[in-house]
Amino acid sequence: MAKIKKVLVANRGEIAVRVMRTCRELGLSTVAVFSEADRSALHTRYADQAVCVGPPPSRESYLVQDHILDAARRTGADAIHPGYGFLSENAGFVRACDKAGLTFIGPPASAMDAMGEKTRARANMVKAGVPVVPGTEAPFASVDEAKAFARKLGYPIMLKAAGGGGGKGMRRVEKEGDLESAWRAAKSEAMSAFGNDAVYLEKFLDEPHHVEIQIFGDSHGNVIHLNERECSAQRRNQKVVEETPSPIITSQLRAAMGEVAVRAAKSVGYVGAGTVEFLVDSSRNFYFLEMNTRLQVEHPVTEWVTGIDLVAWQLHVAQGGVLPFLEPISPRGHSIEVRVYAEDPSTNFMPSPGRIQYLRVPSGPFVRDDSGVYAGYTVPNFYDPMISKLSVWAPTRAEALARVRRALDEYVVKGITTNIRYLKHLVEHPLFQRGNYDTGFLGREHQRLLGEEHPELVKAALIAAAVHAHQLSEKQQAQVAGLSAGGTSGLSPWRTAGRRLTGWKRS
Amino acid sequence: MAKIKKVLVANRGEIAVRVMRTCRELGLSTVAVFSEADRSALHTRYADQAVCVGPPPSRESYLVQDHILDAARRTGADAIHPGYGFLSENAGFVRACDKAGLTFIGPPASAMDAMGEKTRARANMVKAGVPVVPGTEAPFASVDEAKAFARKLGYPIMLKAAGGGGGKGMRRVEKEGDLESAWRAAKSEAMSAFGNDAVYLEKFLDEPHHVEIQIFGDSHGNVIHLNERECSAQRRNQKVVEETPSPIITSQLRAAMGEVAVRAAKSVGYVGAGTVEFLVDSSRNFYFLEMNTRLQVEHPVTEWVTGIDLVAWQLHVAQGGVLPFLEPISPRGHSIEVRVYAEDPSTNFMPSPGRIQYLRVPSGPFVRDDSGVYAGYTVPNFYDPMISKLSVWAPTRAEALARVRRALDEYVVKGITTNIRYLKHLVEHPLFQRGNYDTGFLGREHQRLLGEEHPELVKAALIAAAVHAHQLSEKQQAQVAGLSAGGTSGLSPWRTAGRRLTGWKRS
Amino acid sequence: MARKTTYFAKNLAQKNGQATPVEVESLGNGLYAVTLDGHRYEVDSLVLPHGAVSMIVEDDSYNVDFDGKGDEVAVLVRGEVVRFDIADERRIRLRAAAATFQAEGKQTVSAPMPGKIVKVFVKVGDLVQEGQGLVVVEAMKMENELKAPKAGKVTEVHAKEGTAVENGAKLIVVE
Amino acid sequence: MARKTTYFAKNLAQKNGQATPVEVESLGNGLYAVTLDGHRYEVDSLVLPHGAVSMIVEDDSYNVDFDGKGDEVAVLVRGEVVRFDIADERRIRLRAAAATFQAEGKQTVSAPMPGKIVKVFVKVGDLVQEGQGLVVVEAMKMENELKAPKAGKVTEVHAKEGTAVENGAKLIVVE
Repeated sequence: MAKIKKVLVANRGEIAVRVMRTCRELGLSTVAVFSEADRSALHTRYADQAVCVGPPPSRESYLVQDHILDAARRTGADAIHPGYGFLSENAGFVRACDKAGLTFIGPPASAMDAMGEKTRARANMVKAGVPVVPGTEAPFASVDEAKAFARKLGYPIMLKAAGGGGGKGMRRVEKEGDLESAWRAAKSEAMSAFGNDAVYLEKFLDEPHHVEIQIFGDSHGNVIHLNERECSAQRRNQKVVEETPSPIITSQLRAAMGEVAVRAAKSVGYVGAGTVEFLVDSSRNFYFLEMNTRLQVEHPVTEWVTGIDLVAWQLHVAQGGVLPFLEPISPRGHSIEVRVYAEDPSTNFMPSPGRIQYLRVPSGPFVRDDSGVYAGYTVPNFYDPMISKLSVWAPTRAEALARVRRALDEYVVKGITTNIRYLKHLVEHPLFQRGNYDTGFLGREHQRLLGEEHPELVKAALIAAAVHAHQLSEKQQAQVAGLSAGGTSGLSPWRTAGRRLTGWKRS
Repeated sequence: MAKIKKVLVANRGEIAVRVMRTCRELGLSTVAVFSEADRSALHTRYADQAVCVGPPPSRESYLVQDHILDAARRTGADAIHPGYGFLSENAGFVRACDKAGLTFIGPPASAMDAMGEKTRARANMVKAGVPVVPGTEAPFASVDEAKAFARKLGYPIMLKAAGGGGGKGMRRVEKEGDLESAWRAAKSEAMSAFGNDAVYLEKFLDEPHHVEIQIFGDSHGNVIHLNERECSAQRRNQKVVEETPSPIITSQLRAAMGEVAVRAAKSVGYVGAGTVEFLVDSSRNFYFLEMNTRLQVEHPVTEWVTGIDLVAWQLHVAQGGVLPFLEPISPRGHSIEVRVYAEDPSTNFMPSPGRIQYLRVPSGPFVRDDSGVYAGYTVPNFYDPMISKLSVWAPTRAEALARVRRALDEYVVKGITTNIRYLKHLVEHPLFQRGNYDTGFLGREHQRLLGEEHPELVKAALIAAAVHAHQLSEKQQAQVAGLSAGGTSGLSPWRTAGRRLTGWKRS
Repeated sequence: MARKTTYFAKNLAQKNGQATPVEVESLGNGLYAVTLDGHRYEVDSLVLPHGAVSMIVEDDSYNVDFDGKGDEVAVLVRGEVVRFDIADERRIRLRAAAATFQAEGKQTVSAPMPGKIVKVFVKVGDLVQEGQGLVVVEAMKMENELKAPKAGKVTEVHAKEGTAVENGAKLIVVE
Repeated sequence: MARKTTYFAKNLAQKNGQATPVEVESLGNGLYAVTLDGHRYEVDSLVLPHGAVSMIVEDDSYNVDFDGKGDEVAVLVRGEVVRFDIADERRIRLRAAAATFQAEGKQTVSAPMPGKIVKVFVKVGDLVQEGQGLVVVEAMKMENELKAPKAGKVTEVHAKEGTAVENGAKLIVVE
């Protein structure tokens, strides 16, 4: 395979920046593609070159294969990294890249065919002897077919998009009466997210854990696994917090799941980074859920505990390189990631696009921020509202929990509403602290995760609000009187500090 | 020893924030002290409580022991962390803390007595069988005494402050004619930095490496070392870049230096974090230089390769805890730190205080920023101009070098001049890349490190300058004509993108 | 200049809560004396660039951010948000005068953000229950259902399926 | 509005360098045609909040920052700084008219930052060599020696040991 010199990243936001960071470290040139809504986006600014690929809606820009391929041709890129979402799991796009003589950084189209369409993946896994969740063999042509099958399987069931992952196009359905509207919503979301509205269904397992195995294959037939990630903290089937190691996985179970994941990947001739997702029930049986044939949003936690740059490995194997090592490695320490969204948890997680007036991201020991935004940037309302991924590492889970709390305390985003407080309440929740949470956790604890008032902070806020009002009113009066704002120079704080005697102390 | 509940950090800037971060993770309350110039400083804002301790000059605030102790009493702090510099190596302050019933987070006064005054430290090390650089036994009372001794030792010599480290109060003297002015400058700097103007002298070794060993002791007599740090990239005896492992240290030499460092620490009953600095000559002989009896600026690189939070260990042993492990550990991977200063390398590193208009710090995989500033903050002109420490980790030195370059590319500081470009040229320098640099490196390569013009970037800058001038002029004319700035809406960039044909391509 | 003013603040999280009086006196030099529940606090309030405030209350250090317009202000302190309706006596009198007419029973459902109307479930004249879905707006790849704020009758429907709407656009009125 | 203007830019790093003519034409919509050395570049220049500019020149993406006043501008691009003296023809004529009187041989040494004068080495009437130390200013714990910009005679000394000075304060004049 040819040596890569210039990589076009067919994505936007944090993952585009993430991929370009590694390209830059490896001395590779980078090309961004951007929609009209992303002219000022960080990835457009971060790349060496940038090409506009169409109007704001993804269907008219990021999902238009010809526009992406034109941009590659025009800039002389020799490889395409798809990130996650968009065209990352589109086997047709992989074939188009092959035809255009471009290296697609991901698995071969054949592996994607076998795993990308979820119903086909299930059938292939059954053949390879991998346990699967009971469900459909193929997508349904009509809602009536779905209804008939669901009646046989028994409610509750899960409706899922065949064409992609990431919680998009997924709906839990409790009873037949809800199936039709869920069907419509799932199909519409699936179309807008993946350009493919095929939908299938699965038995809904009661409060399972969502645990996934990171695997990596090279073009020489080697496949290894890089341990698991616990992803059960989900709402609307959208992951919110991920960690590794999983608090519920023993080293025996890790080895068993790793072996199955490697077998699954090998059975389809997998090359590159991939993730095999499992549901783990309360008896610690595990079932194949789906395979994500691309880099995962939550890959940083795996990087923390293995020291591996997964994007660097992707580029390495895409150029025909052999995996740097072939034995499974034990996770070192513990890592937690939280996803920061531009959304308001108190209004049913309504997205909150808009201008970021001020931004201060956490840092310090063993804290990583993967952000796709910057101070002054306007978060557009066309794309996923995730603005950043915050991840931490520590020797133990308890220390990692303390660290992620500390880091969340440091996060300042002004101008738009984010879920930062919600995340803080989440990592402070006793069940989460004990590592005892399944996929129903966030739904059950929603009210508690919105948080309660701290009387001490309400008092501080009250004082602040009153002084603020007073300062505004003084300023106005000064302007009216034609005076300068005044009154803030003169006396030295040191000289006045003596006046600060006793008073209100924190308990 | 009593359990610590509230820690007063007797310092400012990045190190105060660094210490408070760990305190917060451990659930300890924090108290900041601040001078009048630091009312808006990040550490003042980061702490749970904050007390003003005097006017801007350190001598009237951060160095006034009574003000610090008053602040601790007033807020009910039970421990004091001194950071580095200021009172961190002042045995008198340790005794004052002991007397006030406050836990001083650092070594006992007796160990500081033995190691803090550098001439005494040398004598103690000779007694313990540790090799030292030839030089004075005691500080000099007068410049004439110094002159006489220097004549005996032979030029060049180093004048050094007995009371502290960090490159302050240090002067290299080439010939007798320069001694008097160097003496005056060293004493004045020493007084302002440490409140102690005692000065001694040492033989100047030709182009040695500066390699230091991190040691850690507990109150049960255990002392271990945590490997070395290479600190030879210095200017004016001020470290600029540090890394671990040192490119010139073999595992045999590491073990030998580690053993000597542990012996040195044990000989003075050392407890807590400390650093034994050595000069290593071209034959790889090593000489004790001094011991820093506190946390070192460059401690993050050790944290990266060991996974240890050194501040957490300091708090642990200060409460009587036993060291978590007692065997030396091998460094894992490689770490590099660069110090970001508010200074202008092209005007002899003139400090450049002022308002930071915009700040964007690097992040992403294995990048850490320890910063003491924020966007909107005005860097005052009273203190050390270091605004941030950027550190990275990678499995190998080559990867760490690529990562630190990438991270430096991402650093944006507007409003003040910084040494970021200089640092970039430094880590890109072929000798640095090969790991072949001694303490004379930065001086010899100064001109090259200032950088040269890239014709391609000059062209881009020229185009940018012209368009910028045009935009300003259009804006002015629009204002004069009473029109809105106009002209930026209407046509869609997508529709106009077709007009971007061939033209100037990057080579 | 009024150096001493009493403000009345109502915590908006507490329904039917009482307004708390807070007296603020400027001491100059960024210092204020604040009297609340009979206690006097000395407050050092430093306004930073970008509008954040560093507030030290008797040694306790708080980073405070404000967001709001008119008399309603959201105060962000140590990661928590508290919303107040706050005004001085003069403002309260003005507000009382302005509040002569208010359509108590009429509730407008507006677009909470720019997006696309994908579904409208009601038409003029429909009777709806509180919490019943009225309209689905798609934005940022998510579908968001807007619900009836009260039980009543739909009197206006401005939302149309397939059309784009701006932030704050009036969609449905329930009376 | 002048939609097409020629600017003359001199790279300040090159002593006695020629001014390069650059023609800029507004195409609307943030697009400009720039002609330089006979080539025409199409430039998409987007001004971001905080004054940074995202510039795309025939697909090449640059983040650009500007710092300067009057006709002198420092351009920061990909971590490198290039300083230009740039003006259009009208400005150049104005400048030529204003430059009738200029004290060629007189050089002022000013405080580069606020600090304290710790040492003054010269007095009025002293003859100095280029590069000779004149004054030591202490700031941020560092001592900085200010040197003579040219050989000549000291004609004014405003620096006084032990006093504080502001940024830009005139300290010494050498003629």
